[in-house]
Amino acid sequence: MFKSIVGRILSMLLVLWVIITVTFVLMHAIPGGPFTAEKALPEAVMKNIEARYRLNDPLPKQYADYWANLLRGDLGPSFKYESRSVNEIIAEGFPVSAELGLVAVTLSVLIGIPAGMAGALYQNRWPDHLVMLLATVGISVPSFILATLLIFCFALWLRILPAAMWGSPEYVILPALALAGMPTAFIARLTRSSMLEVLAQDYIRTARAKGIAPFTILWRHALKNALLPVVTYLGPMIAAIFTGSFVIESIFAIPGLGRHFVTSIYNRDYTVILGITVFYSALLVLMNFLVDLAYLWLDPRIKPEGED
Amino acid sequence: MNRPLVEVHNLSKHFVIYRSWSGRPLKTVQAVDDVSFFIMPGETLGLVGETGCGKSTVGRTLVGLYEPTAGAALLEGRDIHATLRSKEQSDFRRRLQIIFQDPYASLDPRMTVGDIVGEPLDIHQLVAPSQRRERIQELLLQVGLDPEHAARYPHEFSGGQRQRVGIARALAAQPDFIVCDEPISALDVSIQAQIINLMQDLQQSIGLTYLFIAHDLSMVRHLSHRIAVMYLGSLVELADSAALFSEPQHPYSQALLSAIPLPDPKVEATRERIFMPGEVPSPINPPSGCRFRTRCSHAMPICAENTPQLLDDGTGHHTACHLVHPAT
Amino acid sequence: GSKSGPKYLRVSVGAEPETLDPRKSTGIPESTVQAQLFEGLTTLDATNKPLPAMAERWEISPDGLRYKFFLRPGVKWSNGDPVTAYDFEYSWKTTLSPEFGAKYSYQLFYLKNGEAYNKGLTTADQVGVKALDDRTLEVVLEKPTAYFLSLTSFHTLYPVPRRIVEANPKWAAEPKTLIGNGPFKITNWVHNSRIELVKNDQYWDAAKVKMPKLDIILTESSSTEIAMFDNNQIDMGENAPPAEYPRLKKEGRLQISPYLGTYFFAFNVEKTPLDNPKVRQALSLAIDRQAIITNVVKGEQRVALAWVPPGLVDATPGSDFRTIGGDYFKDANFEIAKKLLAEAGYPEGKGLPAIELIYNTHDVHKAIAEAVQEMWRKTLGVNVRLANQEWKVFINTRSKGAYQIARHGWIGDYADPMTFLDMFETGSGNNDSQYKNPRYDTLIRLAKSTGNQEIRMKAMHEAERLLMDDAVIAPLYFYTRVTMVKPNVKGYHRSVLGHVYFKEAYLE
Amino acid sequence: MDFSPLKPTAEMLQKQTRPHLGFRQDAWLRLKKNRAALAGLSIIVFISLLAVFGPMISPYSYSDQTLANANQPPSAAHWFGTDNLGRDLATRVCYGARISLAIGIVASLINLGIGVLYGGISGYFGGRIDSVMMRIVDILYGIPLLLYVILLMVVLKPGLLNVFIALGLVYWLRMARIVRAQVLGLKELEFVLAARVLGASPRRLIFGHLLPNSLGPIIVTLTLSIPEAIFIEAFLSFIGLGVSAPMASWGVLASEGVVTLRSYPFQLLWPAVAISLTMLGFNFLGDGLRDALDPRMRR
Amino acid sequence: MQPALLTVNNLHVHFRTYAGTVQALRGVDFSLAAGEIVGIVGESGCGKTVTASAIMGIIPSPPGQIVSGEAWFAGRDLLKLSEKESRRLRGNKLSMIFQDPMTSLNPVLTIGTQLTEPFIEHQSLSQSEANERAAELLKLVGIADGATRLKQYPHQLSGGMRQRVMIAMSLACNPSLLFADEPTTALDVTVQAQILDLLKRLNRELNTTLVLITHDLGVVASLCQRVLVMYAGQIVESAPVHNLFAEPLHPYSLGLLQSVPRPDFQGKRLLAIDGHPPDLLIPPSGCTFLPRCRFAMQACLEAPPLFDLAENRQSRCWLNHPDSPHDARVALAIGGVR
Ligand SMILES: Nc1ncnc2c1ncn2[C@@H]1O[C@H](COP(=O)(O)OP(=O)(O)OP(=O)(O)O)[C@@H](O)[C@H]1O
Ligand SMILES: Nc1ncnc2c1ncn2[C@@H]1O[C@H](COP(=O)(O)OP(=O)(O)OP(=O)(O)O)[C@@H](O)[C@H]1O
Ligand SMILES: [Mg+2]
Ligand SMILES: [Mg+2]
Repeated sequence: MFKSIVGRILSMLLVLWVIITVTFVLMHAIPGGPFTAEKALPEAVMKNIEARYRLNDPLPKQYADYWANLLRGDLGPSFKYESRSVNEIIAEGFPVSAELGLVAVTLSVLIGIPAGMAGALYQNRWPDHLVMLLATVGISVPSFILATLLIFCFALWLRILPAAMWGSPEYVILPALALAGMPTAFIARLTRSSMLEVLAQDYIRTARAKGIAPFTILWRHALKNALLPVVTYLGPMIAAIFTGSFVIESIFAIPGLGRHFVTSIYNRDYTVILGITVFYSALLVLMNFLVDLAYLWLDPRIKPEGED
Repeated sequence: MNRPLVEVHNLSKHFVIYRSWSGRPLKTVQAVDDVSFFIMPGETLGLVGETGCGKSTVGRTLVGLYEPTAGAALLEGRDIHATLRSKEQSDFRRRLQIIFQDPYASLDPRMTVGDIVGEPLDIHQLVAPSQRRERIQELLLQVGLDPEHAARYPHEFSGGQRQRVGIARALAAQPDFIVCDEPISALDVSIQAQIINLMQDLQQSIGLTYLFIAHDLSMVRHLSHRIAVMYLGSLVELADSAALFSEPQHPYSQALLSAIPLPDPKVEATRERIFMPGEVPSPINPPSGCRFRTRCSHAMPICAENTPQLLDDGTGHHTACHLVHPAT
Repeated sequence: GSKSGPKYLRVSVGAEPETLDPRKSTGIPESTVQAQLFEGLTTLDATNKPLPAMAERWEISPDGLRYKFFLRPGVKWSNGDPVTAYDFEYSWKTTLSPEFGAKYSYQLFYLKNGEAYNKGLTTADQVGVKALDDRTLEVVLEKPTAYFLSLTSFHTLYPVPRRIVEANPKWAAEPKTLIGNGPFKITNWVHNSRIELVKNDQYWDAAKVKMPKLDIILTESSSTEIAMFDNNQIDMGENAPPAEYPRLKKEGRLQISPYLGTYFFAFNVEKTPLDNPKVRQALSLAIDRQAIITNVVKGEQRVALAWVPPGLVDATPGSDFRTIGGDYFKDANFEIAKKLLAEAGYPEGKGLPAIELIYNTHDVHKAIAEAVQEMWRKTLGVNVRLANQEWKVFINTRSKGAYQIARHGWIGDYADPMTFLDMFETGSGNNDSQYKNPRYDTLIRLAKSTGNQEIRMKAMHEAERLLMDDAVIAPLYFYTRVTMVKPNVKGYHRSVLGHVYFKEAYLE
Repeated sequence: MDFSPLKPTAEMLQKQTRPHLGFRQDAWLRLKKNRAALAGLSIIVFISLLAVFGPMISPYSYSDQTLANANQPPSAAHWFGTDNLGRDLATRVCYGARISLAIGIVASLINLGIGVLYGGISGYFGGRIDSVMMRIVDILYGIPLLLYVILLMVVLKPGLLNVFIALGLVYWLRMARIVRAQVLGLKELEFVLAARVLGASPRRLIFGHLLPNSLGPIIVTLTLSIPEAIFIEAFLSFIGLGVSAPMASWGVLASEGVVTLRSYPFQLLWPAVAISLTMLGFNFLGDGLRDALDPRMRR
Repeated sequence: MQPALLTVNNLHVHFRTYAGTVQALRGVDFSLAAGEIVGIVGESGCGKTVTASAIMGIIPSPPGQIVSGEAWFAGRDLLKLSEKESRRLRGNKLSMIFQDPMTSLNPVLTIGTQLTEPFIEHQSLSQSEANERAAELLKLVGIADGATRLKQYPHQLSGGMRQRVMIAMSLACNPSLLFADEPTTALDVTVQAQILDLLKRLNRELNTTLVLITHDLGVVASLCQRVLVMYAGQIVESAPVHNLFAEPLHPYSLGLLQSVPRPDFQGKRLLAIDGHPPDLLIPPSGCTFLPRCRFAMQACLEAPPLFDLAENRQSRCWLNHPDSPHDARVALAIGGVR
């Protein structure tokens, strides 16, 4: 159903190339390098280290070398973590982040969409008000506050869940909840709003005339129409959540990829910055591609991207 | 003025409904296939035919909503699509208007009826701002709506009222040529009469030209100078309306005319219709040769092989049928 | 924590170690883990005196340049291989080799030709370390270095198992190949999460090791640590947020120990109006340090009215460099401060342009900066603008001298005042104040070139006085190490350098 | 019964004319009738007034310290209590409102000004233009925010303006994608075709038809963007962009409050309540606005 | 005469809008016998669709509101049923063909999904069985290539096809009462004839009661047994089809009949009724047709009652009052003669 799936893939690769290049330039443009430390290293020592990591090569050469390695699937060694490669860091961190992300996304979809539907169905009655009040609070409480409150409540006060760390399923609950809070609220609001729009349409009347139950009408006739903005939101959101949230992983001491996202930049760990950016961007571009495909399924009148 | 206002040359429009992964079309609907006709200034051409035969598609292509797959449509000798594509003049747009078959879907739900009707006025600055409101009310009145309705929204109207809003909007643009895609089918007869009278008045006073698509053949006959009959994407007959009604030549036209219901229960109770055997073929894979042959009681072997051409019998009565114009 | 935990110690040490190869590491979390996995020639006792460890005894030549270490018989790596002098030689030389690119290679510049080798000017066999046989290590120094013995307890000078390392350069990345000679050995390492250590039966002093297992938790977030501590997921942690100190203290779960470091504001002596010593003095005197300690940092830190922190021996054993040096001025001396500012030409701050104070983003630094800003405004009428910067940007700005006043802190690398004082030598890489004083340089050079403790200490006291009189910095407080720890954790000890030794730790 | 003939008179046909309300007037009327929207508006006005006048009436300034009074719970002297340096929290929260509301407003403007426009154009034109524009969005999404924020911090002087610039660079991407999706769905509808046939310019189509019909998601996205921006500001000020201490926005106050939650919960409570209240206001107003702007949704 | 299947009494429906309350139905009374085919004709906007929707129970509410009235069907008042009960009837016993086929079909679901739904909902068929039935239905309404069409979306069909899909959908469960709201407006005459035949067959074979809302008097003539004429939210005339065409008893009915184009009128103006219907926001107190009426009388300033004239003949016009002027009544009668 696309004019050219090949064209789209090429454009996605182009996007990745631009992202890598810009990131490469930016990270070298900001002050400080991987070995900048509070205690300045003697010049000679610094030289040796830079030679060891080939940081003394001219930037264009470093850039070319990076690409040469990247094309071979090698994201290079970490500057900060001796003897660990970026490939290893991603291979170890991603499954953890993805597991957490999957739970969080599932939660937010499974709670957010029905909550939004309930809001639309009972517009301006108490279920609607309740859902919207919760959603508003959910939107205004960011994950780091929610996480802290959850820890406070379930770990320190009720003492039924661990406060941090990673391992058995009970470790997933709090971070997943904290992570899901804002998306759930947002999805609920988006769903409700587009659902209301759809419910005013004539074809809903047709469905009612067929004697379909209100819930089935919502589910089968209205949801698909209303899902467009939700899916749009979900695309980049999934890419971001699956590659880990820095805040949540730090607070819960979860060994995921998200922690590297921010710390690698603080550390000026060039290869990790690039590696994670490549990984995340590839996922993002893929997700947005899937979202565009989903449009075609959600609304058959939409023409495939690039077609006119 | 002997030059046609609108000319259509070998127009085809195919819709792709399935594509392969590489984008190759897998299934196409041949909605319109090789259709040619012209309309003189101030003339009304009626377009009738089976549902789904491509009438709306012809109309929509004429106003530039669809790009033709092949062939061309000209307004005063200028290729409509090329001109529109060149973004040349919005004025060119204004001159070509359409009244949509579907009244509700074509009205913006968030606009008041007044603003909907006023939109062409705003776009083309047809009236001074001070006159805008008056003009809108005048237009609403013309199509039989209460000027008070200007402040209401489309969903507050009945089907027929919506249709009239669409008509008022098309008229507001002061076009030269209007494609009327079943403009009156949703209206009750008295309003139909009002609208038809209005259309005729406008034609007489400012020389409007119409392509009039309708199923109500008595209305078509009443309004049109010439009538074209379509079947499954092609023209099968084109003649003066009197000639067509008095002596339809194509078997499909004959069947069609025989099916007109008359507003008289006594007549209705006794009349005969020409029965068309067979199933309605689909434009997704139309029959070879003459497309009507599968339902034609006079079908001959040649009909399956040769596509009959739309030929003039010398009196301006064009027919595409091997019975009428035996192939040589 | 009323609930009792498991029968082993769970301790949070901070962030994920960059590496556990002792030759390469620089940070506190790393050295804390390594201190359990490895052992140097010596180890420091609670008073920072070097005790025999891998080395059973040693001989020092009278000129203080030549050391001979005799290894304890029967010391073994955790895989059972013997620890030999060759391992030490190998370890030190690789650390110094230019290709190896170790950040702390300069900790071995005391060795003869150490620096030259690191700069690629000479070869490895010229370096002053040599195994004479399996059990004897001979070390030749460039200059007499009084504190060299205590340096041998530092992680950069730990031995690595040569056989293993040569076979696998990535040996330190995997628990399987990470062989050490310390009281514990590593069994598991989940990056960014936890490191599991168990008692090393091959350790020479294994009889004293009571803890069967150490669970080391890795997290950089202080709120995580305190939550885990309160939730009985850890027994000990180093990073409780100051706001929680009073509560922890009340619960008897806070332990405060000295830490060899000074928190201070660095003045950029090249930027007006800070090029005027009187202005700097005025600013320094206008700080109420005690108020900051009691209300902001809360860790029972000591008011710093000098540069070198307490805890370092002076010339005579048992004496303290700080006690002998004494304080150089009075805390919160507002009257003098006002007077000095007036003398500098800015009575009540009039005519003084706004000064910018930069700090790296951290809630404690921010609170201190805000408090000081307010003190300066109130007492001196000085208008100070605060600007925070991301860590590496901050370091960059500070070391380039592109600032007026900057928050600073310095932790000693070794137990000698020099680790503080040579920082302000002209051209020193860490002289962020851009201080240039030939007299100061002479004193430092003098102290560095002699093994005579009397002369050394005198020169260093003198240098410190210069620094204080010129008010190059405004010292705020001497660090303490604040640990939250359950009352039942006993037997561990920590050095002023910040290392914790769990060798003899146990749970009551 | 009088069956004499009657001539239909003009006044029989005459009706009193009601004023012809335009879409906007009509919407305003309906907004006024919407209680939730008015409540929302009042909350926002109330908080804005607090932001403007609160610090003026307060006996304390946002930076006045009394170290000995640090971390006091709410009392008569300090209604909201004091912070770690003994500053009056009530004053600081009022003062923070200035910054955070400014951030919220600028974030909305960015979302509306850039995001909605960008998405509208991309969706409307479709084809190649859409492809290129969406790939640019992908690129901006992909480049780590922190990198250019640090660069900005180095290049520019700290201040609120930089926060605006940082937000302006990327803080419209989600809006753009959501609007685009909406427009993609809408533009095939017949009423858009109808307007096209009338010769409506792309501008008219986008602003007159497509965007008004996408209002629901736009408003929802907007109301989400405000609190998010408030906290992004806290993050940016962590990097060194943003207002310098001791001024503090709600986001910064809340981030600091989280750290001391255990011992001094009120330090988190007030900024959090302020943010939530504002959001409640914006949400009520947003929902009311959406309902008011959709003629099909009545009562 | 069979017993009444549906009896509607005094139905009032209002729409609350911000501009005011639109009194869309202002007292509608009629009854339908089982197996009857009744046509409803009337000016557009007079409330035909609202009448059908109200009985179906699908008036959008808000803004719509059934103010008063009852609709007895099989011994129950449809207007008082719970949502659940009325849902069981809808699409099953009661069915409706909607006027606006494009917007009445869900644009994002395939024809197949929408068409099979009643089977699955009311007859618990499996999807594949339902698909089969759906394809049969499509064939019944004259759409070829059903298998492909079922997989298509509404926007890919022509107007007439959509309308036939709507018809097929409403016939799915063999309803006993079917409202057909302008079911053939988008159809060409041959297909229309086919559909009308289909409806007739349904009526004959299954005794389905058919309410046909249409503007096409030809269709009325060919199909209906009885006609209701509506104007401004009320029924103004009710008559067997022959009688209406022969002698309309309401000036509006006469106007309707006269507006139809005739062969001999070719090129001339049609006889339209001038003016427009009243604004239902503020309906006039007297006869609503008064301003447009050729026969206006003083009495018309008062609202006329529904005069019961003969069996099945009713008219809401003062001309039916025994005292009304004779010549006017004659004029009305003559006007009705074609
Ligand atoms: N949702 C609504 N809000 C306000 N008014 C409405 C609404 N729906 C219908 N109306 C009004 O109710 C009246 C009756 O409408 P209805 O749809 O029944 O007309 P109709 O007889 O079916 O006309 P048509 O033949 O044109 O379809 C109209 O005047 C219309 O304006
Ligand atoms: N967008 C589209 N995609 C695919 N097929 C289409 C599309 N639009 C129309 N068609 C097909 O083209 C054919 C002609 O449709 P068109 O709407 O022109 O018919 P019509 O003559 O106007 O019929 P009607 O009288 O029923 O309105 C039909 O078979 C229809 O299914
Ligand atoms: Mg059509
Ligand atoms: Mg209707």
